[in-house]
Amino acid sequence: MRLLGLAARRLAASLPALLLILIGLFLLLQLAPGDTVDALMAQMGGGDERIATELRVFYGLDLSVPARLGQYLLRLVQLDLGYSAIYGKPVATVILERLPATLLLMTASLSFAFAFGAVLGVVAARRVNRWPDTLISTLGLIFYATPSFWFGLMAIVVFSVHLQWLPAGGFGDVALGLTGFAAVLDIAKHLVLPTLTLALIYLAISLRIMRAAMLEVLTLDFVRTARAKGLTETRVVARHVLRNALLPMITLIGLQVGTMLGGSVVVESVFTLPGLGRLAYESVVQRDLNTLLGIAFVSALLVIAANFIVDMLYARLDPRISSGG
Amino acid sequence: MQFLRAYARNPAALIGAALVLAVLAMGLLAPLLYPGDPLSLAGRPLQWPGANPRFPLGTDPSGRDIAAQLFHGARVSLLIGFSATAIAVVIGIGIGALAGFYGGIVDTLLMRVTEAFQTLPNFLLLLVLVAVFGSDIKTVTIAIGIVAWPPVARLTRAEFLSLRTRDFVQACRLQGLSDAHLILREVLPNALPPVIVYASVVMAIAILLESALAFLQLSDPNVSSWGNLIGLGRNVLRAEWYVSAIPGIAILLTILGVSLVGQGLNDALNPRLAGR
Amino acid sequence: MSLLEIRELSVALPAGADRALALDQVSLALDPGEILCVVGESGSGKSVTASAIIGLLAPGLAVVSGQIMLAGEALVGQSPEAWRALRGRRIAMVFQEPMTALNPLMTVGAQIAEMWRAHTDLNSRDITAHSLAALTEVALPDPEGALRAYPHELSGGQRQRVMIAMALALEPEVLICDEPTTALDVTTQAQVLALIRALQQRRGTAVLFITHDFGVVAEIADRVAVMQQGVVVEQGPAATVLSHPTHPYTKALLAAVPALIAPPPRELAAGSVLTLRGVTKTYGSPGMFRRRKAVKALDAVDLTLRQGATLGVVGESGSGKSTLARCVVGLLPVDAGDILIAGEPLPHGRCAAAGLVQMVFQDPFASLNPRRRVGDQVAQGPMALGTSAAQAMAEARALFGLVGLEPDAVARFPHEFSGGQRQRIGIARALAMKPRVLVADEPVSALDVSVQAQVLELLRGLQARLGLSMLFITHDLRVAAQICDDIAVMQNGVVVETGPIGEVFAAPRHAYTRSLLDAVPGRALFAA
Amino acid sequence: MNGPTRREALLLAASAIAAPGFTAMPAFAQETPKRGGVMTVHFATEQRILNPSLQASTGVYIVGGKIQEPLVDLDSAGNPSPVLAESWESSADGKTITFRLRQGVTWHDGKPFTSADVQFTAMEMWKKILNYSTALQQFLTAVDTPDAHTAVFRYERPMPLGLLLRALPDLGYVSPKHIYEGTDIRANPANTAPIGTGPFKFVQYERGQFIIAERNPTYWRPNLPYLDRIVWRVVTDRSAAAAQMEAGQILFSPYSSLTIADSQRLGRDPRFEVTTRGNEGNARTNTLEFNFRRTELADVRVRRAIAHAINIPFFIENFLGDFAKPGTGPIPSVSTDYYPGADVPQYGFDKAAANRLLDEAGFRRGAGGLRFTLRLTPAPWGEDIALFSTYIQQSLSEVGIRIEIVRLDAAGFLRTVYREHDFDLATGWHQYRSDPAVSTTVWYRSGSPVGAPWTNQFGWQNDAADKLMDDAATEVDPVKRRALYADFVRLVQTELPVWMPIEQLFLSTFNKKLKNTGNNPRWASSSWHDTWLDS
Repeated sequence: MRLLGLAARRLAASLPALLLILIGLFLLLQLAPGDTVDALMAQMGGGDERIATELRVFYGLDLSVPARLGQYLLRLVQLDLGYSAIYGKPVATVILERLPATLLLMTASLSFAFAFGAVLGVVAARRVNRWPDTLISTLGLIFYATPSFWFGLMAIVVFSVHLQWLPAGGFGDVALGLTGFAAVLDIAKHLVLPTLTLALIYLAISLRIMRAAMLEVLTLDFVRTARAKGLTETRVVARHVLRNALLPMITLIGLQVGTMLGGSVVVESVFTLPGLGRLAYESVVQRDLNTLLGIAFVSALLVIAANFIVDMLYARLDPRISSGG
Repeated sequence: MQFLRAYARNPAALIGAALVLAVLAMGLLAPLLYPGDPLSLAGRPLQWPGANPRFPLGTDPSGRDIAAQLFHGARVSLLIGFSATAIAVVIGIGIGALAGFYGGIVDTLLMRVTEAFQTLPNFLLLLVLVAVFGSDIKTVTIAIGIVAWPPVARLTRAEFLSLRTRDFVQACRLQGLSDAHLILREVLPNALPPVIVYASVVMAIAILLESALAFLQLSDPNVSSWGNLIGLGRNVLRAEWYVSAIPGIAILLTILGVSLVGQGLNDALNPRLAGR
Repeated sequence: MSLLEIRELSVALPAGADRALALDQVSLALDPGEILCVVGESGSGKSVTASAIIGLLAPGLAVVSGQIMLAGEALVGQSPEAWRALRGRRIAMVFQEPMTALNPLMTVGAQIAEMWRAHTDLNSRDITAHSLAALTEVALPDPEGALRAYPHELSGGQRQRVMIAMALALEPEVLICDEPTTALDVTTQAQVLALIRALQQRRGTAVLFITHDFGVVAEIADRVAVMQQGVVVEQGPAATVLSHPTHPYTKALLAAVPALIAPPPRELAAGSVLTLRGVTKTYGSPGMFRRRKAVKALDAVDLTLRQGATLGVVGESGSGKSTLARCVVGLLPVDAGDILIAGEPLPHGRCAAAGLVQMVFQDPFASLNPRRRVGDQVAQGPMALGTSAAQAMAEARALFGLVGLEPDAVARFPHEFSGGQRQRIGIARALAMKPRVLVADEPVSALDVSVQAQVLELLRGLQARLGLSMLFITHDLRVAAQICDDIAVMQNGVVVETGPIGEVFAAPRHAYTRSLLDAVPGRALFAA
Repeated sequence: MNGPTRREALLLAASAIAAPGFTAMPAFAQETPKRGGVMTVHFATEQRILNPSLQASTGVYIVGGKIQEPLVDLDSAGNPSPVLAESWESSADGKTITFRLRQGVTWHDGKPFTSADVQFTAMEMWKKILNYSTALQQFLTAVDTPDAHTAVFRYERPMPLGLLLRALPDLGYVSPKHIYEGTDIRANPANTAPIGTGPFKFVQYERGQFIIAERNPTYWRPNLPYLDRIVWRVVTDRSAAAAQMEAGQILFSPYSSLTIADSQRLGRDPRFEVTTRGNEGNARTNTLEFNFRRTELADVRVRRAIAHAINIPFFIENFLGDFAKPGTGPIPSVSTDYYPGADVPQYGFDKAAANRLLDEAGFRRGAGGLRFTLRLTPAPWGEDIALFSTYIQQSLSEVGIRIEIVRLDAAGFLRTVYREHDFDLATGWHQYRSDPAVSTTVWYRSGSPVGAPWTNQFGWQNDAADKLMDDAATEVDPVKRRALYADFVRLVQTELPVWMPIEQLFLSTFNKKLKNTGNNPRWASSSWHDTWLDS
């Protein structure tokens, strides 16, 4: 019950931002040159004016902007995301089709970045200013500075073109008609490069944060207390430093879910993954307003959900939060 | 002076400064070394680096000299980086300062707007802005500035929140000084160092965002940006991968330089944390 | 042979520090069952001594010569593993800050249990039993509850008891206490000191007690070592050193300790300049989503500051005295009641209020803008009220002279000044506005005792010369005794007793006032 | 970028008839077809729907053309061949056309195929919704169904049988009435899960990933098809598609969907065949469109100067490779019936002439050698368009015209150029569809409604040209008609309202394991019932 209340509170607090986003995007896209029917005409390869006019009526584009905005919001209140002009399906269906790839990619990248970032950060902090630290920190900086799409392209050149170890793109080899474990393995193989590509910058960030947090925590009084107790350094780090140093890392996750979706636009484009990021890009190009707004809505929900999970984690890790709230 | 000395003690920061200066020099030397339009047809397309002594870095799919584009691209990347950062920092500081200094309803309103911007993935917003307002270099720069300000605002706000109740600010209140004085003379100078350090992050992000846009062929095609070159190279990636690889390394080194400078600034500004 | 012997120990500071050695040929000896107080001002090297003994010197510090012997065993040069086995088991330590010395994410029980886990093979049940016993011994009210509690659920005094229980868990031969009571309120400090003394006597532990406070020394020490700039300048039995110091530094330090007896009352003109009537302030109004417990920081406070007098407001942390100061200067709005300066409520306009009341802040490092010249910071107030820049700067220079600084120092930046000097600048800044009332919020608490004396002297002198009316907030009854004409004792937002300071100190009427006075350390020694 | 072939849309198969360039169809060594196997196909341009009776574009045919069937298709010689219609005849006045339908054909859901399906599709889809067909069928008044296997089309005005038969392979796909009747046709779920009579049955469509169709065991052609299954893999990234071709994950990539570099590379690889074979019906020209609202461009000397300034043979040789050739006008050389030959005004590369013409027009070089600046809006489809726009920019800067490329997405391009006319130069493709009257003269005829894409929105009007176009459209004598179009080409090549300097056919890339490929002029769109896979 308390959990539910907390979730509801988070949601309520995010509503104004969500509304701002939806209305802002709606109005912004009205200024774009061309509408979804123009995009459709281009896709169809032409057609006469009558078809265009009929399509505009069919998609409700003949109504005034405030009327359409009002309609959209009204439908949204009933949790109806509307109908996608370009895909010819309800937006909810279109998004649900694309969600798994993105979620999988984001979860994999985030876990990878978080886990390896934490480990590398700890190693660097334990050997601060010695060669392992220098090496890890330099790597972190280089990872941070690498444009993800470029890394993806180069990874394709190396691992797909020359070594031919991993597929260059896609989300699974449908032609093979795999099922069960083989299919999972196949998807995993397809996700290796995209995951690495997307995770790269987050790996750099989380290793940096982890290292800094470790160093920060290492200077705190209770660590000195722990040492004064005669604990081994390993135990000091494992029992006292690590958990405290994880707190900023967890905050980081919440902050990065939003940007990660943006990053997946590029990565999904490089690896031709059927995900939400590419859908977003396509819906912008195709002026598919309903789909774009739907994605904004879903991504906002994702961010809210991620922050909620972060809150939960934080409360579990930090007793001060749970008793204070 | 003391700051400079602290900065110069840090070898990584010096490497960073050297990288940034090198890119700057590339940009400044571009018109001397490669006079004329870097986008003009220079020779047969897709000549490998070294294959033709005239083109040490080869030619791209449109028959343009990659070296010339690389040098001219340095100007574009830095220009976009600096301008977009300036825009983001000005917006961010403005909003963050007002929200942090006044708190209450002002803070709530401004932070809701900031949240909205942060909830929407910034690259997505950038795509929309470019689709709506076109992709010439000015629009792209402004659009990047518009999507990059929220973290600056949050940082500034946090600094202002902690500084506005500091004793020296309170003392100034008691001296009868105006809010404008408090914000501009007392709080802002003390809030700036972390913001300046963060500006290097914004700049790195700005350069990355522009190159990602260019990679998707959504940036200004009339300037020789590194991202454009990577995007062009994508079509010939399998055989002529150098077209993408070369500008990618340039971006990497530039951002590396900017990050190192940022880190050096941070260490020099917060000596307590030096060596972290 | 002593239990713990420090022989000519020298510890180097990192290059670029203000001196080469943190410790210079320090020799100390500690016998079983003895409490040795190492006393000195900040920077004297007393904490470095403690760290060196336990083998946890801060990064950058290194022993360059000398030896530490524990029961005949040389410690300097031991392997890290040998040091580790020693720590907690044979030498234990209690730190200054109870708020940060415990891991916030672990229960108290788990943190105490680590002592046995690290050094013994006991099973969990035995460890729990031992932990409980340890907490019981330090007289925590609910030891079983405390085991399960997280540090933030305990008060500062309770945490310090946990720290002591933890330090003594394995019955170490040597206990090092690094300013263990400095962060505590005076009554809690008295209790903790008593506890340490009692435990030490019961177990015969040797205690090395680091402090800056001669009052505490007088309460607890068997022997005293006085340190200055990394050198032990004097050591000997407590009674001897305290009553017959030989080294001039020791003498100066002792002389700077303020007496608790108030000077005879001064002649003052009639009439009051500041009146508080029923002032009430509540923190933590319920928000939309987050319900906080409302705390009454001020509860119907009535006070009067006489013209030209100093009204001291004393109390422990949380008593509301700082809130009171901020309400009086208008930095915090009050919920109810009136604050009248010269019979009028404080005007809303910042400029109009500026000439009526000014404030001197506690922390000399936080109260000046580090990025602006100090002269500008003093002169900007009058300039905001319309004084020309040249005249304001001239006044600032004059004020600098008045507060005992070089007039030319106006062009310098805050970091070029020491804490005491900054506090002088803060006073100059307040005086520049020529206020009717000066509110001083713990103006000397952050200063070393010798500097403290100088600043108090300055304030007294200024008051005499300028006829200042001062509201003086402090937690230190000794300081209050030095400067106040009247005194108000606050507890939990309520003024429990007011009156001329001599009367209140001589014959406290309220039980709380009595307990405060009783808890002042070294009272017996420094009474005269 | 989004699909290069988004708009490389229409393959009005009729073009094949008028374009006998393909007649030298290579004779295949007769191998014994093998049964079975999965054919994987590159699907670069995902469409809103898959039903070819509702949308005429290559992206629909490439999938829907295997599942649904037209009344008529083209044989290997490019002649109409019966599919769902077994025979046809026209009344003497041309107002009644009767189709005898094939018997014993069933829909994939088991229901029989009847004339009611043809009637419903023609009246509700071809006449009302299907693009290009709405114009073709605008005078269709009714389809009578005297029996279950006869459909009689009745027209208000005469409909030449030849024209209809040319159009029907693309615009004559039949949809099942029992699925669509009484529903909102545009939103019918069968639009993305089509039900047809074709050799393959729709199985699954995962948007953004793949489409699967499997062998129809009850297909009316006995023992066909050979393939077990077709999988279309959605690969929008062209380089990735080439990689998948090389890895054998894709066996066929249609409609120039690979990058030029990859096409050339795969063409040298013995495992693959890169060819225009099977795309003979599908010629296009690159365009350079001038906006006459710009005073500079309204001057014919400036337009000619621009054409003179661009070295087309160099561009083709260095950027496009072997599969393109210089164009000579709006009617491409594959259209032998109407191609007037190269004997019309041409604008070869001649920088001096360009400079002279510009000087004569009064646009002398100013500061920095600059005459004036123009905005060039390239269509966002096709790598060659992007390359061409860059090349135009490079070339024109040599004669003192600065080009600013304005990059727009598809919707923005159509809106900006054809509705808002907010451009100076535009470049894209003109698709030639069998007869100049279908989709070529609209580029020149004045009076086109504002907003109609790929029509004369340039502000050019020439009464002589309008008259030539109108006369030719109604001229029944082929010889006279050919002469009229020759005059037309001569005139527009003189006036140059749109310059069409490059002629191309689409490329198909096959894995050579695939057999019986490219054996008709609209092969990628056709049903693949006889295609087989050599293991």
